[in-house]
Amino acid sequence: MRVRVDYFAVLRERAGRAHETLDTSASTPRELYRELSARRQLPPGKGLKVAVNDEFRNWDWALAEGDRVVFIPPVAGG
Amino acid sequence: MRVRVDYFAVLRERAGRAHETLDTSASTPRELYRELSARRQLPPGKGLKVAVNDEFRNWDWALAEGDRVVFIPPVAGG
Amino acid sequence: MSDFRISRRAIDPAAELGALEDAGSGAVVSFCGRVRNHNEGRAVTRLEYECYEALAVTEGARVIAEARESFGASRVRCVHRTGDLAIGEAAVWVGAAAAHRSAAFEAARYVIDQVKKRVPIWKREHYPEGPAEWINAAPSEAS
Amino acid sequence: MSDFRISRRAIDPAAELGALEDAGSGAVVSFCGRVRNHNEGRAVTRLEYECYEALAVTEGARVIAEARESFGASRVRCVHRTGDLAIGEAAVWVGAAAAHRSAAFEAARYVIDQVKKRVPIWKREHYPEGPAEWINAAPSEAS
Repeated sequence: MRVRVDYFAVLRERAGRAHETLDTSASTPRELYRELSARRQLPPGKGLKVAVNDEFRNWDWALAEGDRVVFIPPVAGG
Repeated sequence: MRVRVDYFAVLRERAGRAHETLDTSASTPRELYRELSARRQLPPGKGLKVAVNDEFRNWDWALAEGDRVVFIPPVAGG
Repeated sequence: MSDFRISRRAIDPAAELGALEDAGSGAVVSFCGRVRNHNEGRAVTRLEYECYEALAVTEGARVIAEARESFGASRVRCVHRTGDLAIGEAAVWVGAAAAHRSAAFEAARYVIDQVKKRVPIWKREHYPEGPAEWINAAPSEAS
Repeated sequence: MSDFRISRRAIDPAAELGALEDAGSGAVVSFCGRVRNHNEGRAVTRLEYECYEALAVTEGARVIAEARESFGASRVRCVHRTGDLAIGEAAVWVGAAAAHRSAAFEAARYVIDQVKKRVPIWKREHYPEGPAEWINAAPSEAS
Protein backbone atom coordinates (compact mmCIF):
# COMPACT_ATOMS: atom_id res chain seq x y z
CA MET A 1 0.00 0.00 0.00
CA ARG A 2 1.24 3.44 -0.94
CA VAL A 3 0.95 6.32 1.56
CA ARG A 4 2.33 9.81 1.89
CA VAL A 5 3.92 10.97 5.13
CA ASP A 6 4.48 14.65 5.98
CA TYR A 7 6.93 15.70 8.69
CA PHE A 8 6.81 18.87 10.74
CA ALA A 9 9.06 20.62 13.23
CA VAL A 10 11.36 18.31 15.21
CA LEU A 11 10.26 15.26 13.18
CA ARG A 12 11.03 17.03 9.90
CA GLU A 13 14.52 17.74 11.17
CA ARG A 14 15.05 14.18 12.40
CA ALA A 15 13.74 12.67 9.17
CA GLY A 16 15.77 15.06 7.06
CA ARG A 17 12.80 15.72 4.77
CA ALA A 18 9.39 17.41 4.77
CA HIS A 19 7.53 14.50 3.21
CA GLU A 20 7.93 11.17 1.45
CA THR A 21 5.74 8.70 -0.38
CA LEU A 22 6.38 5.08 0.43
CA ASP A 23 5.14 1.53 -0.04
CA THR A 24 4.37 -0.06 3.28
CA SER A 25 2.83 -3.16 4.73
CA ALA A 26 1.71 -1.19 7.80
CA SER A 27 -2.06 -1.19 8.19
CA THR A 28 -2.28 1.36 11.02
CA PRO A 29 -0.44 4.57 11.99
CA ARG A 30 1.09 2.66 14.91
CA GLU A 31 2.70 0.11 12.58
CA LEU A 32 3.73 2.82 10.13
CA TYR A 33 5.46 4.84 12.84
CA ARG A 34 7.31 1.77 14.06
CA GLU A 35 8.57 1.13 10.53
CA LEU A 36 9.59 4.75 9.94
CA SER A 37 11.15 5.39 13.33
CA ALA A 38 13.71 2.66 12.60
CA ARG A 39 14.40 3.87 9.05
CA ARG A 40 14.42 7.63 9.79
CA GLN A 41 15.84 7.80 13.34
CA LEU A 42 12.57 9.26 14.71
CA PRO A 43 12.15 9.57 18.49
CA PRO A 44 9.81 7.23 20.45
CA GLY A 45 6.18 7.75 19.52
CA LYS A 46 5.12 8.60 23.09
CA GLY A 47 3.56 12.06 23.22
CA LEU A 48 2.92 12.21 19.49
CA LYS A 49 -0.54 12.40 17.92
CA VAL A 50 -1.45 11.32 14.43
CA ALA A 51 -3.58 12.75 11.65
CA VAL A 52 -4.83 10.90 8.58
CA ASN A 53 -6.05 13.00 5.66
CA ASP A 54 -5.92 16.12 7.85
CA GLU A 55 -8.07 14.80 10.70
CA PHE A 56 -6.86 13.59 14.10
CA ARG A 57 -7.19 9.77 14.24
CA ASN A 58 -6.25 7.14 16.78
CA TRP A 59 -3.16 4.98 16.39
CA ASP A 60 -5.19 1.95 15.29
CA TRP A 61 -7.06 3.70 12.49
CA ALA A 62 -7.15 1.55 9.32
CA LEU A 63 -4.91 3.13 6.69
CA ALA A 64 -5.98 3.06 3.05
CA GLU A 65 -4.18 3.42 -0.25
CA GLY A 66 -3.18 7.01 -0.95
CA ASP A 67 -3.69 8.28 2.64
CA ARG A 68 -1.72 11.25 3.86
CA VAL A 69 -0.34 10.57 7.34
CA VAL A 70 1.14 13.17 9.69
CA PHE A 71 2.75 12.41 13.04
CA ILE A 72 2.25 15.41 15.31
CA PRO A 73 4.83 16.38 17.95
CA PRO A 74 3.58 18.15 21.10
CA VAL A 75 2.28 21.48 19.86
CA ALA A 76 3.68 24.81 21.01
CA GLY A 77 1.73 27.63 19.46
CA GLY A 78 1.02 30.96 21.11
CA MET B 1 -19.15 75.28 60.98
CA ARG B 2 -19.00 75.98 57.29
CA VAL B 3 -18.73 73.05 54.82
CA ARG B 4 -19.10 72.60 51.10
CA VAL B 5 -21.25 69.79 49.71
CA ASP B 6 -20.97 68.54 46.11
CA TYR B 7 -23.76 66.52 44.52
CA PHE B 8 -23.41 64.02 41.69
CA ALA B 9 -25.73 62.03 39.46
CA VAL B 10 -29.10 61.20 41.05
CA LEU B 11 -28.32 63.30 44.15
CA ARG B 12 -27.47 66.31 41.99
CA GLU B 13 -30.84 65.99 40.29
CA ARG B 14 -32.73 65.57 43.57
CA ALA B 15 -30.92 68.48 45.21
CA GLY B 16 -31.40 70.65 42.16
CA ARG B 17 -27.81 71.88 42.36
CA ALA B 18 -24.23 70.63 41.83
CA HIS B 19 -22.90 72.06 45.09
CA GLU B 20 -23.64 74.37 47.98
CA THR B 21 -21.78 75.87 50.90
CA LEU B 22 -23.65 75.88 54.18
CA ASP B 23 -23.40 76.55 57.90
CA THR B 24 -24.22 73.44 59.88
CA SER B 25 -24.17 72.14 63.41
CA ALA B 26 -23.57 68.59 62.08
CA SER B 27 -20.29 67.15 63.33
CA THR B 28 -20.28 64.01 61.14
CA PRO B 29 -21.33 63.11 57.59
CA ARG B 30 -24.20 61.10 59.10
CA GLU B 31 -25.63 64.16 60.83
CA LEU B 32 -25.01 66.33 57.80
CA TYR B 33 -26.85 63.94 55.50
CA ARG B 34 -29.80 63.81 57.89
CA GLU B 35 -29.99 67.60 57.86
CA LEU B 36 -29.67 67.85 54.07
CA SER B 37 -32.00 65.00 53.20
CA ALA B 38 -34.85 66.86 54.88
CA ARG B 39 -33.99 70.20 53.28
CA ARG B 40 -33.16 68.88 49.77
CA GLN B 41 -35.53 65.91 49.37
CA LEU B 42 -32.64 63.47 49.15
CA PRO B 43 -33.36 59.73 49.26
CA PRO B 44 -32.56 57.61 52.36
CA GLY B 45 -28.82 57.34 52.96
CA LYS B 46 -28.79 53.54 52.74
CA GLY B 47 -26.41 52.41 49.99
CA LEU B 48 -24.59 55.73 49.81
CA LYS B 49 -20.93 56.22 50.63
CA VAL B 50 -19.27 59.42 51.73
CA ALA B 51 -16.04 61.22 50.88
CA VAL B 52 -14.47 64.06 52.81
CA ASN B 53 -11.83 66.12 51.03
CA ASP B 54 -11.76 63.58 48.19
CA GLU B 55 -11.12 60.49 50.31
CA PHE B 56 -13.64 57.82 51.28
CA ARG B 57 -14.47 58.22 55.00
CA ASN B 58 -16.89 56.52 57.36
CA TRP B 59 -20.16 58.12 58.37
CA ASP B 60 -18.85 59.05 61.81
CA TRP B 61 -15.75 60.89 60.58
CA ALA B 62 -15.27 64.19 62.42
CA LEU B 63 -16.00 67.07 60.07
CA ALA B 64 -13.88 70.22 60.20
CA GLU B 65 -14.36 73.80 59.07
CA GLY B 66 -14.00 74.12 55.31
CA ASP B 67 -14.34 70.43 54.53
CA ARG B 68 -15.67 69.33 51.15
CA VAL B 69 -18.22 66.56 51.61
CA VAL B 70 -19.57 64.34 48.82
CA PHE B 71 -22.31 61.75 49.24
CA ILE B 72 -21.75 58.98 46.73
CA PRO B 73 -24.63 57.06 45.15
CA PRO B 74 -24.01 53.44 44.09
CA VAL B 75 -21.50 53.69 41.27
CA ALA B 76 -22.19 52.47 37.75
CA GLY B 77 -19.12 52.91 35.59
CA GLY B 78 -18.08 50.62 32.77
CA MET C 1 0.48 60.54 32.60
CA SER C 2 -1.30 58.41 35.15
CA ASP C 3 -2.23 54.81 34.42
CA PHE C 4 -5.85 55.61 35.31
CA ARG C 5 -7.45 58.44 33.41
CA ILE C 6 -10.81 60.09 32.96
CA SER C 7 -11.37 61.36 29.42
CA ARG C 8 -14.03 63.53 27.83
CA ARG C 9 -12.73 62.57 24.40
CA ALA C 10 -13.13 59.30 22.47
CA ILE C 11 -10.89 56.45 23.64
CA ASP C 12 -8.25 55.37 21.10
CA PRO C 13 -7.59 51.65 21.79
CA ALA C 14 -4.60 51.54 19.43
CA ALA C 15 -2.89 54.40 21.28
CA GLU C 16 -3.70 52.84 24.65
CA LEU C 17 -2.28 49.48 23.56
CA GLY C 18 0.85 51.20 22.30
CA ALA C 19 1.47 52.59 25.77
CA LEU C 20 1.67 49.01 27.11
CA GLU C 21 4.58 48.05 24.82
CA ASP C 22 7.36 46.23 26.61
CA ALA C 23 9.71 43.62 25.14
CA GLY C 24 9.58 41.51 28.29
CA SER C 25 5.82 41.07 28.29
CA GLY C 26 4.69 38.08 26.32
CA ALA C 27 0.99 38.62 27.00
CA VAL C 28 -1.27 41.63 26.59
CA VAL C 29 -4.97 41.51 27.42
CA SER C 30 -7.33 44.37 26.72
CA PHE C 31 -10.93 44.90 27.66
CA CYS C 32 -13.22 47.43 26.05
CA GLY C 33 -16.68 48.17 27.38
CA ARG C 34 -18.91 49.82 24.80
CA VAL C 35 -22.34 51.39 24.83
CA ARG C 36 -24.86 48.72 23.92
CA ASN C 37 -28.10 49.33 22.04
CA HIS C 38 -30.00 47.53 24.78
CA ASN C 39 -29.87 46.83 28.53
CA GLU C 40 -32.00 44.36 30.45
CA GLY C 41 -34.33 43.97 27.50
CA ARG C 42 -34.87 47.69 26.91
CA ALA C 43 -33.65 49.62 23.87
CA VAL C 44 -31.05 52.27 24.70
CA THR C 45 -30.41 55.28 22.48
CA ARG C 46 -27.40 56.84 24.21
CA LEU C 47 -25.61 57.13 27.55
CA GLU C 48 -24.34 59.91 29.76
CA TYR C 49 -21.45 59.35 32.18
CA GLU C 50 -20.81 61.62 35.13
CA CYS C 51 -17.76 61.40 37.36
CA TYR C 52 -16.49 62.68 40.72
CA GLU C 53 -13.09 63.14 39.19
CA ALA C 54 -10.90 64.06 42.18
CA LEU C 55 -11.81 60.82 43.93
CA ALA C 56 -12.14 58.71 40.77
CA VAL C 57 -8.54 59.26 39.76
CA THR C 58 -7.11 58.35 43.16
CA GLU C 59 -9.38 55.31 43.58
CA GLY C 60 -8.69 54.25 39.98
CA ALA C 61 -4.94 54.53 40.56
CA ARG C 62 -5.30 52.31 43.65
CA VAL C 63 -7.13 49.68 41.61
CA ILE C 64 -4.35 49.73 38.99
CA ALA C 65 -1.65 49.36 41.66
CA GLU C 66 -3.51 46.48 43.28
CA ALA C 67 -3.81 44.68 39.92
CA ARG C 68 -0.12 45.10 39.23
CA GLU C 69 0.92 43.81 42.63
CA SER C 70 -1.63 41.03 43.04
CA PHE C 71 -0.98 39.38 39.69
CA GLY C 72 2.57 40.44 38.89
CA ALA C 73 1.50 42.34 35.78
CA SER C 74 4.20 44.61 34.38
CA ARG C 75 1.91 47.34 33.09
CA VAL C 76 -1.76 48.05 33.67
CA ARG C 77 -3.75 50.98 32.33
CA CYS C 78 -7.35 52.14 32.32
CA VAL C 79 -9.23 55.04 30.80
CA HIS C 80 -12.90 55.85 31.41
CA ARG C 81 -15.04 58.21 29.36
CA THR C 82 -17.35 60.88 30.69
CA GLY C 83 -19.98 62.97 28.91
CA ASP C 84 -22.41 61.92 26.19
CA LEU C 85 -21.76 58.63 24.41
CA ALA C 86 -23.44 57.19 21.34
CA ILE C 87 -24.20 53.48 20.78
CA GLY C 88 -21.00 51.56 20.04
CA GLU C 89 -18.67 54.13 21.61
CA ALA C 90 -16.06 52.87 24.05
CA ALA C 91 -16.99 53.80 27.63
CA VAL C 92 -14.04 52.14 29.33
CA TRP C 93 -10.80 50.52 28.22
CA VAL C 94 -8.44 48.37 30.31
CA GLY C 95 -5.10 46.92 29.24
CA ALA C 96 -2.71 44.64 31.11
CA ALA C 97 0.72 43.38 30.05
CA ALA C 98 2.55 40.55 31.80
CA ALA C 99 5.13 37.87 31.17
CA HIS C 100 2.44 35.18 31.09
CA ARG C 101 -1.16 35.15 29.96
CA SER C 102 -2.77 34.22 33.30
CA ALA C 103 -1.46 37.35 34.96
CA ALA C 104 -2.56 39.55 32.06
CA PHE C 105 -6.09 38.08 31.98
CA GLU C 106 -6.50 38.26 35.75
CA ALA C 107 -5.16 41.80 36.07
CA ALA C 108 -7.46 43.11 33.32
CA ARG C 109 -10.46 41.36 34.79
CA TYR C 110 -9.66 42.66 38.27
CA VAL C 111 -9.44 46.25 37.06
CA ILE C 112 -12.77 46.32 35.26
CA ASP C 113 -14.54 44.54 38.13
CA GLN C 114 -13.14 46.91 40.73
CA VAL C 115 -13.66 50.04 38.65
CA LYS C 116 -17.33 49.16 38.26
CA LYS C 117 -17.57 48.54 42.00
CA ARG C 118 -15.49 51.33 43.53
CA VAL C 119 -14.75 54.23 41.23
CA PRO C 120 -17.27 57.09 41.50
CA ILE C 121 -18.67 57.18 37.98
CA TRP C 122 -22.37 57.07 37.17
CA LYS C 123 -24.30 56.48 34.01
CA ARG C 124 -27.67 57.62 32.84
CA GLU C 125 -29.41 55.69 30.09
CA HIS C 126 -31.62 57.34 27.50
CA TYR C 127 -34.46 55.39 25.89
CA PRO C 128 -36.59 55.82 22.76
CA GLU C 129 -39.49 56.72 25.10
CA GLY C 130 -39.75 57.80 28.71
CA PRO C 131 -37.35 59.65 30.99
CA ALA C 132 -33.63 58.88 31.17
CA GLU C 133 -32.61 56.85 34.22
CA TRP C 134 -29.57 56.77 36.48
CA ILE C 135 -28.44 53.16 36.50
CA ASN C 136 -27.99 51.47 39.88
CA ALA C 137 -29.46 54.44 41.71
CA ALA C 138 -32.59 52.72 42.96
CA PRO C 139 -32.42 52.12 46.76
CA SER C 140 -33.18 48.43 46.19
CA GLU C 141 -29.95 48.06 44.27
CA ALA C 142 -27.86 49.95 46.79
CA SER C 143 -24.87 47.98 48.01
CA MET D 1 -12.87 34.84 5.77
CA SER D 2 -12.64 32.26 8.50
CA ASP D 3 -12.60 33.26 12.17
CA PHE D 4 -9.39 31.27 12.65
CA ARG D 5 -6.52 32.15 10.35
CA ILE D 6 -2.87 31.35 9.85
CA SER D 7 -0.86 34.31 8.61
CA ARG D 8 2.66 34.70 7.30
CA ARG D 9 2.32 38.48 7.56
CA ALA D 10 2.37 40.71 10.64
CA ILE D 11 -0.83 40.72 12.69
CA ASP D 12 -2.72 44.04 12.72
CA PRO D 13 -4.58 44.18 16.06
CA ALA D 14 -6.57 47.27 15.05
CA ALA D 15 -7.89 45.56 11.91
CA GLU D 16 -8.68 42.39 13.87
CA LEU D 17 -10.57 44.37 16.51
CA GLY D 18 -12.50 46.18 13.79
CA ALA D 19 -13.79 42.85 12.51
CA LEU D 20 -15.43 42.22 15.92
CA GLU D 21 -17.60 45.34 15.73
CA ASP D 22 -21.22 44.74 16.68
CA ALA D 23 -23.61 47.23 18.27
CA GLY D 24 -25.11 44.57 20.52
CA SER D 25 -21.83 43.58 22.15
CA GLY D 26 -21.01 45.60 25.21
CA ALA D 27 -17.74 43.83 25.93
CA VAL D 28 -14.72 43.09 23.80
CA VAL D 29 -11.68 41.26 25.17
CA SER D 30 -8.52 40.78 23.18
CA PHE D 31 -5.40 38.78 23.91
CA CYS D 32 -2.10 39.23 22.14
CA GLY D 33 0.82 36.86 22.64
CA ARG D 34 4.12 38.41 21.62
CA VAL D 35 7.66 37.13 21.25
CA ARG D 36 9.47 37.71 24.53
CA ASN D 37 13.16 38.46 24.88
CA HIS D 38 13.49 35.60 27.39
CA ASN D 39 11.95 32.23 28.22
CA GLU D 40 12.56 30.21 31.35
CA GLY D 41 15.50 32.39 32.28
CA ARG D 42 17.23 32.18 28.92
CA ALA D 43 17.67 35.10 26.50
CA VAL D 44 15.80 34.63 23.22
CA THR D 45 16.81 36.43 20.02
CA ARG D 46 13.98 35.39 17.67
CA LEU D 47 11.37 32.70 17.05
CA GLU D 48 10.31 30.53 14.15
CA TYR D 49 6.77 29.17 13.92
CA GLU D 50 5.89 26.20 11.77
CA CYS D 51 2.35 25.00 11.14
CA TYR D 52 0.50 21.98 9.73
CA GLU D 53 -1.96 24.31 8.11
CA ALA D 54 -4.62 21.97 6.73
CA LEU D 55 -5.30 20.58 10.21
CA ALA D 56 -4.58 23.80 12.10
CA VAL D 57 -7.36 25.70 10.35
CA THR D 58 -10.01 23.03 10.97
CA GLU D 59 -8.95 22.49 14.59
CA GLY D 60 -8.72 26.25 15.14
CA ALA D 61 -12.22 26.74 13.70
CA ARG D 62 -13.51 24.08 16.12
CA VAL D 63 -11.97 25.92 19.06
CA ILE D 64 -13.63 29.17 17.96
CA ALA D 65 -17.02 27.48 17.59
CA GLU D 66 -16.69 25.89 21.04
CA ALA D 67 -15.85 29.26 22.59
CA ARG D 68 -18.83 30.92 20.96
CA GLU D 69 -21.25 28.20 22.06
CA SER D 70 -19.87 27.53 25.54
CA PHE D 71 -19.85 31.14 26.67
CA GLY D 72 -22.49 32.74 24.47
CA ALA D 73 -19.99 35.07 22.82
CA SER D 74 -21.32 36.80 19.73
CA ARG D 75 -18.05 36.92 17.80
CA VAL D 76 -14.72 35.22 18.36
CA ARG D 77 -11.66 35.43 16.13
CA CYS D 78 -8.07 34.23 16.21
CA VAL D 79 -5.06 34.65 13.97
CA HIS D 80 -1.70 32.91 14.43
CA ARG D 81 1.57 33.85 12.75
CA THR D 82 3.99 31.49 11.07
CA GLY D 83 7.52 32.07 9.82
CA ASP D 84 10.30 34.13 11.41
CA LEU D 85 9.34 36.52 14.19
CA ALA D 86 11.42 39.18 15.91
CA ILE D 87 11.25 40.09 19.61
CA GLY D 88 8.05 42.00 20.35
CA GLU D 89 6.18 40.78 17.27
CA ALA D 90 2.66 39.42 17.78
CA ALA D 91 2.62 35.62 17.44
CA VAL D 92 -1.07 35.14 18.17
CA TRP D 93 -4.10 37.36 18.58
CA VAL D 94 -7.52 36.42 19.99
CA GLY D 95 -10.60 38.62 20.21
CA ALA D 96 -14.01 37.91 21.71
CA ALA D 97 -17.12 40.09 21.73
CA ALA D 98 -20.15 39.42 23.91
CA ALA D 99 -23.05 41.18 25.56
CA HIS D 100 -21.37 40.93 28.97
CA ARG D 101 -17.76 40.97 30.10
CA SER D 102 -17.65 37.52 31.72
CA ALA D 103 -18.48 35.82 28.43
CA ALA D 104 -15.92 37.88 26.53
CA PHE D 105 -13.13 37.18 29.05
CA GLU D 106 -13.93 33.48 29.26
CA ALA D 107 -14.22 32.98 25.50
CA ALA D 108 -10.88 34.71 24.83
CA ARG D 109 -9.15 32.74 27.56
CA TYR D 110 -10.61 29.48 26.29
CA VAL D 111 -9.40 30.10 22.75
CA ILE D 112 -5.78 30.84 23.64
CA ASP D 113 -5.63 27.91 26.09
CA GLN D 114 -7.05 25.46 23.55
CA VAL D 115 -5.02 26.77 20.64
CA LYS D 116 -1.84 26.22 22.63
CA LYS D 117 -3.00 22.71 23.53
CA ARG D 118 -4.56 21.43 20.32
CA VAL D 119 -3.65 23.35 17.19
CA PRO D 120 -0.64 21.90 15.32
CA ILE D 121 1.78 24.82 15.46
CA TRP D 122 5.35 24.55 16.70
CA LYS D 123 7.93 27.09 17.67
CA ARG D 124 11.69 27.04 17.60
CA GLU D 125 13.58 29.46 19.81
CA HIS D 126 16.88 30.99 18.78
CA TYR D 127 19.41 32.03 21.45
CA PRO D 128 22.45 34.31 21.53
CA GLU D 129 24.58 31.13 21.75
CA GLY D 130 23.96 27.47 21.04
CA PRO D 131 21.58 25.72 18.67
CA ALA D 132 17.95 26.72 18.21
CA GLU D 133 15.47 24.47 20.00
CA TRP D 134 11.99 23.22 19.23
CA ILE D 135 9.92 24.10 22.30
CA ASN D 136 7.95 21.32 23.98
CA ALA D 137 9.54 18.70 21.74
CA ALA D 138 11.51 16.90 24.44
CA PRO D 139 9.98 13.45 25.18
CA SER D 140 9.84 14.34 28.88
CA GLU D 141 7.44 17.17 28.10
CA ALA D 142 5.24 15.15 25.79
CA SER D 143 1.59 15.21 26.77
